[in-house]
Amino acid sequence: MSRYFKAEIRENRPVHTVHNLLTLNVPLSMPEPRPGQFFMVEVNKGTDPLLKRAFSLFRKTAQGVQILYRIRGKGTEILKDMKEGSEIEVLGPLGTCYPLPSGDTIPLIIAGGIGIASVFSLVEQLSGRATVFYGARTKNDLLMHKELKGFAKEILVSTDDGSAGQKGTIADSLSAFLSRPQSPTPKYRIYACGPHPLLKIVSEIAREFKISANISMEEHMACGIGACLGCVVRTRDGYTRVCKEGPVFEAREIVW
Amino acid sequence: MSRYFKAEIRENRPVHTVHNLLTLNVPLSMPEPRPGQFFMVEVNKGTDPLLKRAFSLFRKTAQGVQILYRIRGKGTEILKDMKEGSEIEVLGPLGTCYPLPSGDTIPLIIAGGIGIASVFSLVEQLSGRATVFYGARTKNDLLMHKELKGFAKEILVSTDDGSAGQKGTIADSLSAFLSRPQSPTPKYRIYACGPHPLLKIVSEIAREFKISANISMEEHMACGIGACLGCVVRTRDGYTRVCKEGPVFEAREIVW
Amino acid sequence: MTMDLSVRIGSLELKNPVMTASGTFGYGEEYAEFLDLSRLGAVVVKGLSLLPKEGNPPPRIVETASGMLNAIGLQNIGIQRFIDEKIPFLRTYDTKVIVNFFGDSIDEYVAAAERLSSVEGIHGLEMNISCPNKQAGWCIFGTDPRVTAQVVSAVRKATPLPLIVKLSPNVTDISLMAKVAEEAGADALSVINTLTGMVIDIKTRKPKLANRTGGLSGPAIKPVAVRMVYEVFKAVKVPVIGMGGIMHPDDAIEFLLAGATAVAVGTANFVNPRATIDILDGIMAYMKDEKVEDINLLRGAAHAI
Amino acid sequence: MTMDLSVRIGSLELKNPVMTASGTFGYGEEYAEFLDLSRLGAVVVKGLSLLPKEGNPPPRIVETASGMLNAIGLQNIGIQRFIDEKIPFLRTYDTKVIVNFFGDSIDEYVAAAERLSSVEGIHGLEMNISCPNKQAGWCIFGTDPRVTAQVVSAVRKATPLPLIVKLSPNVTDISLMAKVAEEAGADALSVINTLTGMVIDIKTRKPKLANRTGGLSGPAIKPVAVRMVYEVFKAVKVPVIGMGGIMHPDDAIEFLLAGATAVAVGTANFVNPRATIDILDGIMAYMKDEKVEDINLLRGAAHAI
Ligand SMILES: Cc1cc2nc3c(=O)[nH]c(=O)nc-3n(C[C@H](O)[C@H](O)[C@H](O)COP(=O)(O)OP(=O)(O)OC[C@H]3O[C@@H](n4cnc5c(N)ncnc54)[C@H](O)[C@@H]3O)c2cc1C
Ligand SMILES: Cc1cc2nc3c(=O)[nH]c(=O)nc-3n(C[C@H](O)[C@H](O)[C@H](O)COP(=O)(O)OP(=O)(O)OC[C@H]3O[C@@H](n4cnc5c(N)ncnc54)[C@H](O)[C@@H]3O)c2cc1C
Ligand SMILES: Cc1cc2nc3c(=O)[nH]c(=O)nc-3n(C[C@H](O)[C@H](O)[C@H](O)COP(=O)(O)O)c2cc1C
Ligand SMILES: Cc1cc2nc3c(=O)[nH]c(=O)nc-3n(C[C@H](O)[C@H](O)[C@H](O)COP(=O)(O)O)c2cc1C
Ligand code: FES
Ligand code: FES
Repeated sequence: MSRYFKAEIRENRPVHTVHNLLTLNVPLSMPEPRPGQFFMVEVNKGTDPLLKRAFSLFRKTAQGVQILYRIRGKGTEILKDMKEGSEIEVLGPLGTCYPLPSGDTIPLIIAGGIGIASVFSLVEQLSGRATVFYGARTKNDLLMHKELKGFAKEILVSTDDGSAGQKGTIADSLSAFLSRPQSPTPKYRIYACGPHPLLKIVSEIAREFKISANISMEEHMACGIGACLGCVVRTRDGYTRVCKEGPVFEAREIVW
Repeated sequence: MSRYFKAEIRENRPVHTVHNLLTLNVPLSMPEPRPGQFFMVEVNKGTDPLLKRAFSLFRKTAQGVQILYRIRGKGTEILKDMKEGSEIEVLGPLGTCYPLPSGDTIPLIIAGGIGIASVFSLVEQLSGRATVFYGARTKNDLLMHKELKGFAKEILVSTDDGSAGQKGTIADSLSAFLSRPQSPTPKYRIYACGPHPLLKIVSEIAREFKISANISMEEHMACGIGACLGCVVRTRDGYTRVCKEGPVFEAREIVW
Repeated sequence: MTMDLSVRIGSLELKNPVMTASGTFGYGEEYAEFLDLSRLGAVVVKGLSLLPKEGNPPPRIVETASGMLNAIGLQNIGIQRFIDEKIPFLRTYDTKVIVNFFGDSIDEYVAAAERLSSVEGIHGLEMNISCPNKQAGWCIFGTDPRVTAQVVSAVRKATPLPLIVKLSPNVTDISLMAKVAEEAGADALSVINTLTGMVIDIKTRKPKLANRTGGLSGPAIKPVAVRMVYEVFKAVKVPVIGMGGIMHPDDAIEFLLAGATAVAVGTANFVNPRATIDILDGIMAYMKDEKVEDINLLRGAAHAI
Repeated sequence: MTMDLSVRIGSLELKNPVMTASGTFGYGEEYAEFLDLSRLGAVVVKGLSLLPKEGNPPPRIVETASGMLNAIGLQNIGIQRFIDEKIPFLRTYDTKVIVNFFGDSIDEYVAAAERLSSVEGIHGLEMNISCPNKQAGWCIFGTDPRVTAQVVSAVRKATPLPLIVKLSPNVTDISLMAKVAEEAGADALSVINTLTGMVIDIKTRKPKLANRTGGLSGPAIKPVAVRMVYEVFKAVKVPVIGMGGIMHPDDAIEFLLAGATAVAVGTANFVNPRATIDILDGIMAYMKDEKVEDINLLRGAAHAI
């Protein structure tokens, strides 16, 4: 039962206008979570909302498991008001993780918006090796940018309005990066998390440049453990569960 | 709109193992509540539980409107966790009040258990005139006994186990009180709130001794303002709304 | 931006699509202290019968997850007292008054409709057919298509007023019932009435409602109601009034997109006596945000492929 | 106090009345890490068809007030892979394995039932008749009594295993459907499957589910489910398996009092993977408190007057 437990809320504080950082005190018996995995988190006691919410592992620190969430709908509205010291039910870690790059490979990590929550711990684990493409709407929407700097080799920021970094999308910036004349061409591996349209473009770029890519998909979930078949995406094998065979997939597997 | 407003929670503290005292900061435009009236109080934001809960006016002080509630089911479980400073929607004051006794009448006030919540402010308003029959299961279940002493002429306590006052029910104690030989027999008026079986016996005693009695009834409520016809009790006029024609009824009107 | 909120229910023009659901708004006067009734598209009053009706014994109400069951048993003061005591008050407001009514037999339905048709201040009738049919041995007028056709045709002949038929959701095929009511002469359809449910007290081991079963309303039933409005919109040409679990403006808009011409707010009135007005204001805000100039453009939009 | 929790579903004896609801417990193995499957009365697996089925496009799930809609579209690995890959695992547990199955035609139902009947480790069959009937022009096997009678009779002849028929709640008269299934040879009835519903996204103005409609489950539907179990219990002699919104022990007990012999836990598994065990423990605590020595004494107690 080590993947289903009650966790005490250590901290639940705003890190941005509409983003909170949640730190959970988890039991020792919980398996070690790996970058790309996620948790199903209870957001309230009654039956409305009914289902747990999926949140990526943001970081695991000495304090416990951290989750970075955007306050968006009913569930996160309630979650943000939960007090430190209260207990919530958690299921996890769940799903697949980002496969680590071999030693001679340069990891390119793409984070669109709240997608940073999923890849942050990967950047951390690759301490100093990863080039991060980080996109947000405005400068103000860049989350955890300062913290990220400590772990990344390089961060290429794009914003929609040009208020920080390049004006434009990270896909443009990735494309430009890969198109620079280089010889010999280094070996890359792409990791991406963000909105579906971004993931689709990143997958196309990866195919064009013949680079392996792992992308983290999202779909509405009920169980989180492969039982309900609710969270499928279309892959070459047909409809496949995001919570079990994903959330991290080989980009070439996905049928867009 | 002065009977529908948002009220800030001033205080929401335990006064007993499973009883809380809630103090609400109400707007000045709210009509003055009278003993016997009640409020419909929002207990949560989502839709489960869906309906507001009815609570009697316990007291109105300089701090605002006070409600004394027993933590019993889903609604009160959530209410007890509401923090000071948060705002809840309230409808009220609603329903009928206890008609005050004429100057030469001795008010006999019967409170069974949480029924004290409804009659406390009547005792207070009758400062020093009322004889109170207060029944509870054990000594430990007597709520606000000390506070009551300041306002009552006399308090006759009964407990089921004899741990305080008389062993037995307040109905026995009322019956004994009225059966004492007295001449001339004083003029009495009875006011009662408590569980239905108690109210029924009190009504019978009142009839036997030819004393007018006002009793406060309870029924499941949805709207609190007479629209849904959900809260009826049987009276001589047929099914009658507790929230509108009650909660305080002439005992002789009720068909048990 | 100018915005047109007016909608037509048969020959009746409502200034906006927000109505009250019968049985949840009393006779209107109970809510007059909380909102301006003149802002409403229409007020639909508690179901009336020719003679007063006592209703069921209590408890009549029980809460359920995101909903409630009621077994009021159609208690009402009867049509005559309604006309004498309630209509004069309602006539002082600039809104449409729709009278919900029912009978235990076809004759009673007809007599009620006739009596209501000659009263000034009544703008339309809503027939509740989710009630027991004594003539046909306690089946329900609203679940047997042949009986539905009979009773609606009979009432149709008895009244010149716009006639709304309120459908029961407790049927296999709501489109069929809708078509039957349309053919029998309904000018509009109300979708849906309550779903039949029961709650049992595990301490007493008895149903919590004295009547045993009751009607489920509130947010719990909204997905069923939206689906039924969507199906009925496909099946008929007459306007549909959508209801079932509307608490917020978004819910009302869902019904319009599913195909409703107007919406009725029920259980929400108990939770928030100003719910109708909040919903109306929210619909207007949505139209402004989405640059929708005429509310009728939203109707059935979810049917586009 | 000794307590007897065992119940009979036709010729099948369950050690206790707590089962899983099809489609909410995968093939059992997904939950094996969270609880001891041997403690369950029975495991009912995800609905199977003769050939694998791809299911509907996503989104397949949407949350509603105290419930959820699903439109999985009966995705499954097919009977052969189930037998090869899942049964060996399930056979290592001391519980009854009930296979939920369906077909697009009567022939497919019969073929599936035949194939499943000769497999060691399968103790009973549950027929899902809430699926489209291709032969009869896309009506539903579970809503037309004549078609229901036909398909159940055909399957009855094809299998010697205990046969449970799972009824759709989307009907006018659930007792009628129950009687039809009983007469056609069902050993037991599962009541209820999901209610059909829809949610519309007011931003995109389209239904949120790719399939447009889906099945409503969870606490929202419990009052309807309890009422239907209550009605079916009155109408038939065969045992009823109650389900629909059971989250807590109290909910399960309500179904027993309404007339269920056993209960199935569905959506609750998603919220709490140990829900079945918590419910079993809670039923035992209730029996102890209430001094009920045999669980069969609770059955239908709410029918007493
Ligand atoms: C694998 C995975 C990892 C995720 N990681 C994060 C994270 O690290 N930080 C974060 O802020 N959010 C994350 N999400 C999204 C998160 O699960 C919630 O969906 C989102 O926070 C909105 O929930 P809500 O309750 O506030 O909104 P509501 O409007 O109440 O949501 C209603 C329902 O829709 C579902 N839903 C809504 N939007 C989405 C979506 N985009 N994807 C899937 N389901 C959705 C909800 O889960 C819920 O069932 C993740 C989702 C998945 C599937
Ligand atoms: C006029 C009136 C005055 C009241 N005054 C007080 C008071 O001062 N203090 C206090 O503690 N309680 C009072 N009550 C009871 C109170 O309204 C709640 O019913 C009770 O607190 C239980 O609510 P819950 O949400 O905790 O229980 P739940 O189990 O969640 O209640 C479920 C539903 O049943 C209803 N319900 C349950 N028990 C009763 C009951 N005995 N009477 C009516 N409805 C019930 C609830 O209102 C709710 O709709 C009063 C009731 C009425 C009608
Ligand atoms: C307490 C109550 C009483 C009702 N009485 C009637 C009635 O008299 N006639 C009628 O046609 N519908 C009646 N209804 C049904 C409502 O008008 C409405 O169709 C149903 O409640 C669904 O809407 P809601 O979920 O918004 O409440 C009643 C509903 C409730 C909750
Ligand atoms: C995601 C999901 C998948 C389901 N799949 C099936 C199925 O394959 N066959 C079936 O007969 N019922 C299926 N059901 C219906 C359930 O078995 C059950 O009857 C229904 O959900 C009501 O119970 P609940 O409210 O406890 O979930 C499914 C339900 C859900 C939520
Ligand atoms: S969420 Fe249930 S299978 Fe993925
Ligand atoms: S609670 Fe609605 S009429 Fe009394």
